[in-house]
Amino acid sequence: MKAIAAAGTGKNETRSFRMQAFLEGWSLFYENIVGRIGLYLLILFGLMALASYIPPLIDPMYHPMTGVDPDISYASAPSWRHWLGTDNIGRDIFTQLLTGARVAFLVGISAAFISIVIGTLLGMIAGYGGRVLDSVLMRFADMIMVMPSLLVILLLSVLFGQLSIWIIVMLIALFRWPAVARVIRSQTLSLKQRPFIDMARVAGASHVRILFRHILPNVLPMALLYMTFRVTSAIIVEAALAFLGFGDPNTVSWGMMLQWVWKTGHMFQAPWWLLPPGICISLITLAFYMMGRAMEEVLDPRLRKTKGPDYAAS
Amino acid sequence: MNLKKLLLRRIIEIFVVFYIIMTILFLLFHLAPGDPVSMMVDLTLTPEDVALLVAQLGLDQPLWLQYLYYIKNFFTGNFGTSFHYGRPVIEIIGQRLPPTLLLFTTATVLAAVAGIWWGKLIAWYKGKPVDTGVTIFALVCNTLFLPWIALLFIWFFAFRIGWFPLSGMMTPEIWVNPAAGFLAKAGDVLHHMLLPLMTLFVVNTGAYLLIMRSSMLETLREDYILTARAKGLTERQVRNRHAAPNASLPVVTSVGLSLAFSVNGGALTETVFSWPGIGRELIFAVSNADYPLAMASFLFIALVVLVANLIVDILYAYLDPRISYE
Amino acid sequence: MMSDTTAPDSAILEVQNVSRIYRSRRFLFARDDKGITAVDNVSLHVRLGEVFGLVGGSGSGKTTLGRLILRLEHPDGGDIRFEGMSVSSLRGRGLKAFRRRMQMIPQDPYQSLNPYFSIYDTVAEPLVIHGIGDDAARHELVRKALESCGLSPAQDYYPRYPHQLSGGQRQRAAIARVMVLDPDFVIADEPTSMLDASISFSIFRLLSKIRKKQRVTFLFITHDLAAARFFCDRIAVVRQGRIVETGPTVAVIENPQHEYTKSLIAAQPRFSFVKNPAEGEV
Amino acid sequence: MPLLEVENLTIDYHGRTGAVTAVEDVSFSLEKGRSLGIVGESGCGKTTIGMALLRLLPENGVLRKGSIRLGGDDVLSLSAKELRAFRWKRISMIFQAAMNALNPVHRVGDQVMEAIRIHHPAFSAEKIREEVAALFDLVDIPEARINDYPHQYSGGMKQRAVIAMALSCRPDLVVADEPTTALDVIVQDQILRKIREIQDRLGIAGIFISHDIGVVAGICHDIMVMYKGRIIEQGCREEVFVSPGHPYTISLLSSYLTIDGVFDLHADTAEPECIPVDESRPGACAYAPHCPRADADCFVHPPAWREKSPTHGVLCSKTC
Repeated sequence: MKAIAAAGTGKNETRSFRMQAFLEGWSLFYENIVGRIGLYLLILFGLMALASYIPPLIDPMYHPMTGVDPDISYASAPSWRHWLGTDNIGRDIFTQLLTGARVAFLVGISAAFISIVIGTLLGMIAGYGGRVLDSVLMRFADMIMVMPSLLVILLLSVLFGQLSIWIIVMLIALFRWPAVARVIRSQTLSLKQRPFIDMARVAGASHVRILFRHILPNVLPMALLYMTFRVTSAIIVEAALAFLGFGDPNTVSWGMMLQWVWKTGHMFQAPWWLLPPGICISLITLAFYMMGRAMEEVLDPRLRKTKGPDYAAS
Repeated sequence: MNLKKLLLRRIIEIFVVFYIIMTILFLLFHLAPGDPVSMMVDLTLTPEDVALLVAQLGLDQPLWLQYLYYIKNFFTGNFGTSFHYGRPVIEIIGQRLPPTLLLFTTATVLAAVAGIWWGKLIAWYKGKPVDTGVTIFALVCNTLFLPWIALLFIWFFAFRIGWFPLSGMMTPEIWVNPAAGFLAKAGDVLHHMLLPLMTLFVVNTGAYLLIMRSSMLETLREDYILTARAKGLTERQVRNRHAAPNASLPVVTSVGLSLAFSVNGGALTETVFSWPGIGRELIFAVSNADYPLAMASFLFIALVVLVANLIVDILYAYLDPRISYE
Repeated sequence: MMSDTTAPDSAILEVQNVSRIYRSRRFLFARDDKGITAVDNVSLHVRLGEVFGLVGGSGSGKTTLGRLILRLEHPDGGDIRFEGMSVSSLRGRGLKAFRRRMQMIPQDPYQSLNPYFSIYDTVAEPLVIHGIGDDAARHELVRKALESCGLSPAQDYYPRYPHQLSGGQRQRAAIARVMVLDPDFVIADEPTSMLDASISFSIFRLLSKIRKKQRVTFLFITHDLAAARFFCDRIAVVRQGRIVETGPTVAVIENPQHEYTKSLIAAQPRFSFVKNPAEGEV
Repeated sequence: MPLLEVENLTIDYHGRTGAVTAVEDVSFSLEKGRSLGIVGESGCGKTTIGMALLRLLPENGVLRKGSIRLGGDDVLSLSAKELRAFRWKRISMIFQAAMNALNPVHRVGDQVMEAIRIHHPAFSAEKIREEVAALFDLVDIPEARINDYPHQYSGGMKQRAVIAMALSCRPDLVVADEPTTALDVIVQDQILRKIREIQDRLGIAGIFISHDIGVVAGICHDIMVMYKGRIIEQGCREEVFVSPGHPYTISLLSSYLTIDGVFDLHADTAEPECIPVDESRPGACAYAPHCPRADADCFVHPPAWREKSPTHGVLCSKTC
């Protein structure tokens, strides 16, 4: 089928809807200053995460967790040896900061991905299934949504004892899907009203075919958009947990760095220690959020334009 | 009128949701591997103490009976005794709830009102440098990591320039002094509250501003806005009478939806500022394995969120005639 | 495919006392309202090979009736029989066979094609679903369908996407998708109401052509009495879920019995100032 | 002197990919108390003209050329304050999709009163209330419904309320953009009759914009047919219907289905819709690619305006 399609006219109007939409969207996105800043910031953090593998190779003293500068046993200010100074037992803050980027990406993207998958599937099923299934799923989603996720996870941490980073990821994902499900459900509901779904049914398509061939491609852009928002919230929840002392003790995250400054009482004495992790958490969430907002602005008018002919002949 | 019916329905819903939350919590804590006592209690207790505790908590009873007791205890206000304080949990909750309500309500209302107000104004400058600037600033505020900005505020406003106390809610000297009047006491609380309030305000307002802005832009495309302009209204009249009331509806909804999220922030703020509220108490109880206190604190926080949601719903119905006059 | 033994006036579709009531459903809190009766005890039959028109205003229930016949919804009462089989009892394989024979031409060409499907995929999808032919045979069927609907050369349209076509072209593609299955019965729900006048007329002509060539039975749903006059053999006038009048098109329009039909005809735009509008001889 | 004079109106829309001309070199005039119908397919610029009369073009719409005069006043040179006083008092508008023209959070009566209050600040509250009651009476809405919210009205009632609002300041001219599109045939007929009746009674001039030539023909004295931003035919309705001059008008009319059959006036109906064609050259006749009469000339040279009668003109170089 594809081969035949490709045999058509070779003009650029043969580009698929997806491709066309992507190129159009990309140019709109790139025009948007907010989106561009977000993108650059993300590239910066990506480089940081990649660079985090380098320092321990140079000298074991640069290991973010176990590396200790043998000459330093107090929180030292930035120096040539330690670009951002050290913490109170002589660990290199710059190395910790790089590793934190890795953890943030890991937690943010994996938790967001899981919650997007759950949210999209449940949202599609609820919206398409309707009736009792819809009511039950959405009531359930509402219930999770009115729970303050950070505090619930805290409470649950009692059950797990010590939280490992993967349990944190799972818990965040489990408590952050409802917003996605709600959006995807309402999208599915409006798609279900669109005649092309009726047309597919009239043509004899099965429910599975309709869900995955007809509805999924149409809700996917929205799901991706929500993924960027979920990434920010996952990073924030993980950082807050670590800040409160419930993080994975085997991983250095920015939240945990902040906890160390705070708990060791260095917040008034060691600004080189207090500032970087906070700036990083704030900036990485800002970056994802900005990307998301720019994407939203790209997606929104296009969704609106498909409603019908514009009177303003453009 | 139908508003009453709506209200009744929402109240029943809240009861159902709350009941389900209670039940899930119960099941989690009682069906999880290992019994809660061994999870919560530190190793210094003697076996006799543990046995006593087990009996005290009713953990030797069959599960269904424990469940019934659990429900009954909630409605009779009997949450047991805090391991840490050695006092009835309900007493502690009673002390912790008012400061939370004070801080949280003030912060939410202020942030929502300011967000709606500024969002309305900024929507008028769409595409201008002011708009881009304010949008980015709001985004930055909204994504600031709350505990960190709280620490910075303490460091700068309390530690460096000393305008505000470092932490807490009251200065003991004033409250012990019998001569201090109501005004002095209220002023003291306000003095302590300003910094946490500012933290929450800075972080929350941005989100509401951005929602209001995009909601305004959406509303301005409506035909009735065109009609209002065609009628000869000034831009200001169009904005205040025709655009803003409609545009603020989605913001009200999102205030409701973000309440749970703001509660997270509230708990963090309370912790950093040592504000004696229920969020800080929950975090404290979890850290100290104070099982009865943690459970009860959580249930009350959930209740606060549910009731706040109800209030938002009522407000919405009041603002949108399509709901109250169906 | 069509059985030639059936007498020309035998009914291919029978609708017997069908009702459909919309109730607001709520989980936990059922409303005690009576609901809205969209279709109220409607009976009609459509004869093999004819064009039957359902005429009514918005909210008259004509679209709902179409959806009931297509088994997109279930009636709350009554029975719909397609060649004697009860439509609502169809399941599995029987339903699929029914879907192959009864098709729908949609109202809104902007909404009725999946934006992520190329025109080839759109038209070929029914063939894929019903497992008709191999790739080469499908290719041939799709080409024929597109060309018979005025989209030629068909190859030019294969790789295009709906947003790259004009409204009229989209509607033609939607019709090609329907005709590729060679259905016996087609429901056309306001197929031109979203199109500009001159384009909608060309769509009418296409439908007439198809009808003559392929001997399809049409159920034509419209709000426009003039369009029904142009296209239908018999019509039923629907109002508030009920049929108020039915009969041969010319008879109903020239000699209306029911008050509603009369006012409907009176409300039609007329051009009395034009001395000699052509007498309808189409 | 005519009430409304529009001359050489040219309007562009600026988009991301450059400017698009939506209305090009449009001139027409309208006498007091008469009504003009503007017909054309979606996107032909008819709505844009309506918006321009009230200076309500969207931000990206630029009026490049031309003038608009109402009763001798130059509309385009009004100051912001004068413009506010001008709007509704001199020209009011019934918008496309009247369902959305009423603000859902305000009572219908209040929205009508608001218009009166702005333009007659001296009126007492009592006087304004009387005016509104009279207006609602005029459009047959019971007085008891004045204080309802829009969602409590049916579609036809909303439309009538919008008409009442448009008449509230007794304007010289009412512009109605697709006033009945979403309505039922019967309701549409009632509304059109009502508009016509009120217009005659109060002596208000009207401009009716529609894609449906039948709607326009029923209520207008004059008809103006537009295609891709230009007027291609203009004349009183009898002239346009009986002896249409432009091939586009002919195709519109001959594809118009009436209850008595088809308007089969001319045999040469074009069916070019599906043939993918190259656009004609800029400046040349935009309809040429679809036109059965077109020859090579039409694709190159701009079409000429031909007067068939003092009141009837056609933008086409070919005579039939």
